[in-house]
Amino acid sequence: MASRATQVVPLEDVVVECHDAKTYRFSADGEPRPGQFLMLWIPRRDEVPMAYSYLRNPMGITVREYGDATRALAAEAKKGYRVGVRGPYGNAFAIEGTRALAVAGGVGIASVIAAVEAFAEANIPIETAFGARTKDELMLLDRLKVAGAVHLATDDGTAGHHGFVTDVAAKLLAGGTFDMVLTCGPEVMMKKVVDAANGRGVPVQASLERYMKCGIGICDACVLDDRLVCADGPIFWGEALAESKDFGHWRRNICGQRVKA
Amino acid sequence: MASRATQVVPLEDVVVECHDAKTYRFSADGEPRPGQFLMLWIPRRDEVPMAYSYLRNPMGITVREYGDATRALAAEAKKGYRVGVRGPYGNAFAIEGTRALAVAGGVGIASVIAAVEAFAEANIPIETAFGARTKDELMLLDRLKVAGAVHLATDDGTAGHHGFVTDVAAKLLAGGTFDMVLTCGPEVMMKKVVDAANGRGVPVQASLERYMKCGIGICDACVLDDRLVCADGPIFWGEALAESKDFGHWRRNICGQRVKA
Amino acid sequence: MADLRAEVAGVKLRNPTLLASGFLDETGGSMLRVFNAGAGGVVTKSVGPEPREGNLNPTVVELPVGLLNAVGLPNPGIADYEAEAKVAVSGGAAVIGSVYGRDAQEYAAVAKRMASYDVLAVELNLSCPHAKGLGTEIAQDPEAVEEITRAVKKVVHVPVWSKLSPNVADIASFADAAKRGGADAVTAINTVKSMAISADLKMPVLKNGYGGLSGPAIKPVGLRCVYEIFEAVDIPIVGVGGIETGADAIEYLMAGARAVQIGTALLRRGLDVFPRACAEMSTWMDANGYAKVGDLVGAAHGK
Amino acid sequence: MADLRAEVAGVKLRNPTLLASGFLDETGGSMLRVFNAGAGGVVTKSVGPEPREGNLNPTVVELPVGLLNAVGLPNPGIADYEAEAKVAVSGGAAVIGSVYGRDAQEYAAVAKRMASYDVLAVELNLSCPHAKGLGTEIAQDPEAVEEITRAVKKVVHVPVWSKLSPNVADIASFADAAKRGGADAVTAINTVKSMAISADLKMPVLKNGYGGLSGPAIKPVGLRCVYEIFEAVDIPIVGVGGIETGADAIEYLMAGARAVQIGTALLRRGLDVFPRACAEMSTWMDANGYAKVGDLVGAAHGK
Ligand SMILES: Cc1cc2nc3c(=O)[nH]c(=O)nc-3n(C[C@H](O)[C@H](O)[C@H](O)COP(=O)(O)OP(=O)(O)OC[C@H]3O[C@@H](n4cnc5c(N)ncnc54)[C@H](O)[C@@H]3O)c2cc1C
Ligand SMILES: Cc1cc2nc3c(=O)[nH]c(=O)nc-3n(C[C@H](O)[C@H](O)[C@H](O)COP(=O)(O)OP(=O)(O)OC[C@H]3O[C@@H](n4cnc5c(N)ncnc54)[C@H](O)[C@@H]3O)c2cc1C
Ligand SMILES: Cc1cc2nc3c(=O)[nH]c(=O)nc-3n(C[C@H](O)[C@H](O)[C@H](O)COP(=O)(O)O)c2cc1C
Ligand SMILES: Cc1cc2nc3c(=O)[nH]c(=O)nc-3n(C[C@H](O)[C@H](O)[C@H](O)COP(=O)(O)O)c2cc1C
Ligand code: FES
Ligand code: FES
Repeated sequence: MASRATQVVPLEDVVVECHDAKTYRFSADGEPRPGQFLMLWIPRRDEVPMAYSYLRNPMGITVREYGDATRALAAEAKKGYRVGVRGPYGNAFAIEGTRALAVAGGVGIASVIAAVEAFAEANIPIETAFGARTKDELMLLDRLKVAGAVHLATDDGTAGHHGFVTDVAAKLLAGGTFDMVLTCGPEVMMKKVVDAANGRGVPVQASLERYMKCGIGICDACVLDDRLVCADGPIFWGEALAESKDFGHWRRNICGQRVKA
Repeated sequence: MASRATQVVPLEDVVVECHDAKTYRFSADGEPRPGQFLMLWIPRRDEVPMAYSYLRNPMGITVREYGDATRALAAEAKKGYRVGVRGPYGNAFAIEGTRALAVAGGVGIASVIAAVEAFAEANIPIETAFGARTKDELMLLDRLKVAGAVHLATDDGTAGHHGFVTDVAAKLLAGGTFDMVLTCGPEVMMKKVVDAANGRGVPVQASLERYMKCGIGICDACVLDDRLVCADGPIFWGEALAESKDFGHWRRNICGQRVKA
Repeated sequence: MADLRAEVAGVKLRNPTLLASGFLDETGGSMLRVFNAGAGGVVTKSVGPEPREGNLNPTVVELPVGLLNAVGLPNPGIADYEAEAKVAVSGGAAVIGSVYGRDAQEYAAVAKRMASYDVLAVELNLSCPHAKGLGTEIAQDPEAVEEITRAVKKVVHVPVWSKLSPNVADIASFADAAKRGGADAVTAINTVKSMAISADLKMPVLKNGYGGLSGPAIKPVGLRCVYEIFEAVDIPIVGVGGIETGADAIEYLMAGARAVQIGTALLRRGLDVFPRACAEMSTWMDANGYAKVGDLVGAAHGK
Repeated sequence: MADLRAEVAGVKLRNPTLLASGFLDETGGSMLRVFNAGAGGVVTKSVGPEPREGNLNPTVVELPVGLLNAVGLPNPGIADYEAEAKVAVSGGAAVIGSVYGRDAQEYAAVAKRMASYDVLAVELNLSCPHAKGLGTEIAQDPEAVEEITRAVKKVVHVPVWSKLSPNVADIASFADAAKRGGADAVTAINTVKSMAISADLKMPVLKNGYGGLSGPAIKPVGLRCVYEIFEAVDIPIVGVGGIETGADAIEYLMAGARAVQIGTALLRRGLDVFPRACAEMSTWMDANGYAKVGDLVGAAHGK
């Protein structure tokens, strides 16, 4: 079990992606695949799950300043700052199909970016529909564009489609040529994407988020129905999600109580 | 460290070698080399060191019925009887030189037999001088003879030279053609062989015995000067033994007290 | 074919490998899944009177020799837990309900409610080493163990298993205290109080500082505890600590356990740990002439 | 280059890695060899008033997670040990003399004699978990620890280190007892009471049944004990339990130890364990800006 011991690593680079998100680069053991995640120990604060946005050393994670710990990290972390990482954990996106569409919302892009690149590397054409609240929050665009066409949406209309990325995705799906969809973002968004893809019979993979403690499939904190987001997921197929009672509706709070999503 | 866990194995064969010694065969993990030993757990009795007289599965040890535990083993053990083994431990005979002489006394043959065969396999001519109290105790002769010439001695003259094997060895060494000697047997015998070989400048390896507890170089029970018979030995070169204050003179008792050998 | 059925103080189990408390048992769905994967039964997460968040992360550290945790008893509280227990029980799982409390009354109240959820037995977590003020003292005070066990026995109709801590000088005296309190069985052991330190960060890795060690490192400790209790106290024992294989389980049974629990080994073997351990037990028993689990219990004590 | 010199209650050591009691220290030749291989000092085998055979074999079991032993305090007795100590001391080794006894008087008598062999300090083995009647009770009775320490302090002029058992509910209270008795330092920890069972033979593997676990499995326990003592009691600590690498040693120092002892890791690294651990410490200290060992001591307690 030694392979997934906590590794304390110095940050080699901190890149500001937008007003409330940064990418942190570091070198660690392990060979994450697209969509997998690590547990990020922010010393004295918390340990939280983060997707790998860069897979090879220096690996990277792209973190939105969301609550206490992520904000403290953003405030304190500069080159040389040390964090703990353990992983890679969870399953990975299946890189398959003949024409793929990635649908990302906000920092959800951090989870799909490596997959988008992997599709491109596997010579499977991939397009990305990417939405955010405002133009500034449209991160990692350079890498997305190298991999394939990018369709943007912003809530405030500062870039791309003025409105929801789900509308953009629906239109693209209606084109009928995609045979693989992947998605990561707010659960309401993913629910729409999954429903749309399922409705058209297109295979869809969604990367889910749940409150995580162990990250390794033992504590039951991250349960979705009777599956573990940390160990059976974080990526689930649309078929399974169609049967889920929890997806889009329920989550567990930190005490394990089932509460409205 | 898992590799040297105690393995409980059923005996696959029990061969009576003479009135007070038997060979026990069993299959176990590990790849012993000539001269190495194992710790033999005789359930409910004791755990004692034994040289491998057969190296490959079914491995074997040839045990003289000496004290309580070895006698109990001889009385109880038949095919299917279970013993514990852990090993291989210790160093091995160096299979080198161009013409070798093995000098064995009594059950000491158990420790050199595999080495004698290894010399033959390496196409290094080897002869064996083998002494025992009486003819019946001259064990494992078939294997010795396949490997090379065998010169016998018995205290009672029932086979070979009537007298000490050391006399036989001295005569052979006087021939002047051996450039490697190995020996195992009572310490007084080995002392003579080592002195003789050292005197002629012929490299000599002796397999020593000391009281052993751990067998793995931590408890200090088996110390010879400042070397451990279990870990630095059991095989020592004549050069080192020439400097030894203990060899042929002192041993440690079970309490660790230094007592006359 | 060896008969793997086991029995602990009247609780009948289809096989002797139970899910240990704290692993995939905060929710009914997970418990049912573990049972359906082949566990002989499942012990619930330890549930208390109120919902509880547990400790802040990091709460878990993977070490080369085992797992260190200080989750700190997160649980949804006994009221919400009814729905979870129901999913598992109505799905057919053999469920043992684990509970904790601050004192004997609280234990009794929670245990009573837990028993009403149709669990086969109640396990008292008297031993969690890291929840401050919620067990540390209890775990190390035989009188508290006796008193709590007695209070619970008064109000529940199902068998009561008292789960003991190894972080004491003499675990057998705690088994004896549990017995005096009326326990139907004891479970041994909970985790061993431990710590991991990050030199790079100059601090303990767990947010809580201290934690409990489980997995391979504690198997020799658990075996010793079960053996000691078996020698000293006439009470059924459920063994737990570092069990992964059928061989491990058999060693615990021979030390004196009537059934075993498995937790950390989920990390290495996943849910297959249960059917695999059972298959290994069965193969070994057939090869060695043991017809049923009971024949193994305490076998290492024969002189 | 980091300065690796260490000091424990006035005992100056060229580096903080000592040989633990029970390893290659029954004889003077071996102790000198270990010291010459690079250990900062050597602790002798625990020596008692009379020669003692110890337990019958098997006395040692190699487990995947560590070593289980019940050697049972074999030793040549304090009279014969004079010659051994002399070889090591006159050879230049820094020797700490470990002793045991049945009661305070015996401890004092043996310790007095040991001190006369020019050892730098005396370590009291108050904690051997397997010698029946020779430590089990002492190890678990703080008053005995205090009384013995006091009796020894009265008769020896060198510093006294009281070595504590982890097989207790609260090791810090034992450190406190040692301090009350006048101990100059405490050593923590001795082995963790454990057992290995052979299913094939239906019996414990050790002839003695119970034994003490050492090596990797107990490192998290030892770290916890040192950390706990450091928090609770103001007394120098020598850390021991599962230390193999420089990183392990640094973690112990940060937990609060001023020096460490190494035993079981000899199995994996041989005598090189000492120079290797020291080199690793030195490299890490240089890279992380620590000039001397003292700067590491207790560093993990800073909030
Ligand atoms: C598999 C997975 C991958 C993720 N990848 C990314 C990523 O690449 N980039 C990114 O910015 N965010 C990612 N997240 C979300 C990220 O974990 C949370 O934003 C982060 O935990 C917030 O921490 P905080 O302490 O700042 O917030 P807090 O103030 O502690 O809490 C705010 C909210 O953050 C979430 N959260 C807090 N702790 C946890 C936890 N232990 N597990 C899960 N959620 C938690 C909860 O929703 C909580 O309500 C991912 C989450 C999961 C489950
Ligand atoms: C490296 C080594 C290899 C050996 N190989 C063989 C072999 O191949 N065949 C063989 O017959 N004998 C061999 N011996 C000797 C064998 O170990 C003893 O004959 C055996 O231990 C006697 O055990 P017992 O209980 O019957 O005798 P006991 O009645 O216990 O004691 C009689 C004598 O046996 C010796 N002895 C007992 N226990 C031990 C122990 N733990 N370690 C060392 N010596 C002990 C002592 O000299 C003791 O005085 C070897 C010894 C060593 C050190
Ligand atoms: C993450 C985690 C959570 C645990 N939670 C509980 C608990 O709530 N109640 C309890 O009695 N034991 C709890 N335990 C202890 C286990 O039930 C078990 O006694 C211990 O882990 C040893 O078994 P193992 O080595 O098979 O894991 C927990 C252990 C771990 C690792
Ligand atoms: C074979 C063996 C013998 C031991 N003998 C003693 C002893 O005589 N006195 C003592 O205080 N500790 C003794 N110990 C305990 C060690 O000194 C040490 O506390 C323990 O092994 C933990 O350290 P480690 O993990 O580095 O081995 C012994 C340990 C072993 C394995
Ligand atoms: S976070 Fe613990 S099971 Fe998923
Ligand atoms: S037998 Fe223990 S050191 Fe050799």
